[in-house]
Amino acid sequence: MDLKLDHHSEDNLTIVDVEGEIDVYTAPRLRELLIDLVNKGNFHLLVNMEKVDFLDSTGLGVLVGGLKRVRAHDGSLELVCTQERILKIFRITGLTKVFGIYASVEEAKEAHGRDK
Amino acid sequence: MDLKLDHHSEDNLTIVDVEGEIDVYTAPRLRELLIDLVNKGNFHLLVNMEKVDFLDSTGLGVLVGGLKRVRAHDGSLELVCTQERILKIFRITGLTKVFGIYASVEEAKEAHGRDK
Amino acid sequence: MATVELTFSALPAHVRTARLVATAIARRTGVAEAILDEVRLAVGEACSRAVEAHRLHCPGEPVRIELRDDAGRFEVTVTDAAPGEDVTPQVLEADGSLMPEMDNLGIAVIAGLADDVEVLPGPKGMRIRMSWPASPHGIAAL
Amino acid sequence: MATVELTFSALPAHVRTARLVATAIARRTGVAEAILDEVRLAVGEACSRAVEAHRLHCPGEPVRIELRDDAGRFEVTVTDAAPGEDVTPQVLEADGSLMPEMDNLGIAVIAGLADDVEVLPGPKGMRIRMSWPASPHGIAAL
Ligand SMILES: Nc1ncnc2c1ncn2[C@@H]1O[C@H](COP(=O)(O)OP(=O)(O)O)[C@@H](O)[C@H]1O
Ligand SMILES: Nc1ncnc2c1ncn2[C@@H]1O[C@H](COP(=O)(O)OP(=O)(O)O)[C@@H](O)[C@H]1O
Repeated sequence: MDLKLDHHSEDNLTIVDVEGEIDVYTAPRLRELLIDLVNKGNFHLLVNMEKVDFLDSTGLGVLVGGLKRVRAHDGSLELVCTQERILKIFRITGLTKVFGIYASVEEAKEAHGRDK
Repeated sequence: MDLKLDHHSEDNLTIVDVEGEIDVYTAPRLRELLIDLVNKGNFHLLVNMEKVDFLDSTGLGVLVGGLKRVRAHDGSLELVCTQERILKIFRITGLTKVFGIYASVEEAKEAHGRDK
Repeated sequence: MATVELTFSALPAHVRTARLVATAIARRTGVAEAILDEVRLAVGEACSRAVEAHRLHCPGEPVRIELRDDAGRFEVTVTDAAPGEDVTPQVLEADGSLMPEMDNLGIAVIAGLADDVEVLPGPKGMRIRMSWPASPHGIAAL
Repeated sequence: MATVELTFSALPAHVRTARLVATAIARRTGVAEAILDEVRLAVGEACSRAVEAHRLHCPGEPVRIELRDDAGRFEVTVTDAAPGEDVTPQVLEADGSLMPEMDNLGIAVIAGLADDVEVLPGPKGMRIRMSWPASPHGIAAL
């Protein structure tokens, strides 16, 4: 399955919907999108991973890279993810401590609202 | 997809329902079933291939072998098949001229009834 | 030119692996969806033939399949290590109707499906080379 | 002992082929369904690592993966030909929170997923050997 990327903004939050496989083959496209969004001034990103079938460390690297970029602008990069097999990858790499991970876009938006 | 085999008799006709892939890996099981049926006195076989996803020459060989066996007892081995990709394999090997091929079990039964 | 090579011990189960790999790479190389079924079947035939030959003559030796995209074609070569089996036509026996050669069914299927087929002598056994049209850019462009 | 060996040019697309093959063979070798996801991911990580190393150091050389079922275990070995890259931990930079090493993410994933992992020197580069429990009879019995 290939990677599908979509995004839209709600207030100052940009929601990135990711679908399919994020791996060494497709991760460059996600990286480009994140860089592009940051360059255009979107510093609060919420990556919705609910429809991600597969994620490897290349994908993790791109997310970490994105996080670093938004933080340079006092922004945030958070995730929506409930799938156990995807969460497991964040856990074994210790990245659950690095990313805010929410069970739904709504839950993330509420938390994001409180942050401001 | 693995091979599923089922069979039942209606009057003197034995209908063999085949589902899945008939290839070098699974064809031996179909061969055994056909041999067993013939040994038990079932000489009129109708192999229903409507749910076959994949058929290779090993599968064709088993069908030809079955045909030879039933003919030794003045029997018949006919097929139900409407899938173009499966029919194509019978065509390119010239086996459409060897097997009676029907569009449905009903159609085959009618023809079989006339044969007797 | 991107190449994948698969070698496998001569077991029927691995013919499925070869089919799977060939279909996946053909798809990625830009072979048309309508032709993928033919690729799967022809590659399966060539590998089944090789596996059977190895089981008879050299069960310990692996079968090799190479997949390549080259100048807009997807090319598959299956190499066996079984000593020169002649695929001599057997006398047909049949009651009236003419029956095709069993031994040649596989080759007949390949010939009917591959856009271009060559049967060549290999270093030890036989080599079947087949190809189909693919995207001019191929996998390297992906 | 049934073995499949896949060699592929160092392209990200082929990492997918390697994952596909590993998962298919693991399933057939009797690796439990619940573990197949882990096999797919760990094999993908090892191959991604090798592909990236080749692209840096030896883009013309193929990456090799061997899959074996042996004494009730499914064993995968990924061999690269890239000259000894030290996977030295980089200094972490972070604003408060401790961030994991990017370079080691792949290895961390593998270590977290494979039931048994060894990183060995290969003839030219590095070799990652991983294994999981499989059916005691394996593919040879199928
Ligand atoms: N341990 C780390 N902690 C935080 N950021 C890191 C770490 N390692 C690498 N980075 C940063 O993550 C980003 C992503 O790295 P990388 O995936 O290599 O590609 P790129 O810089 O092209 O986005 C880089 O900006 C890199 O500096
Ligand atoms: N050209 C042919 N025409 C008719 N029958 C054939 C032909 N070639 C082989 N057969 C017969 O088909 C049957 C199936 O052959 P095969 O698949 O090799 O295995 P098996 O004899 O174990 O069923 C055999 O009985 C064989 O004699």
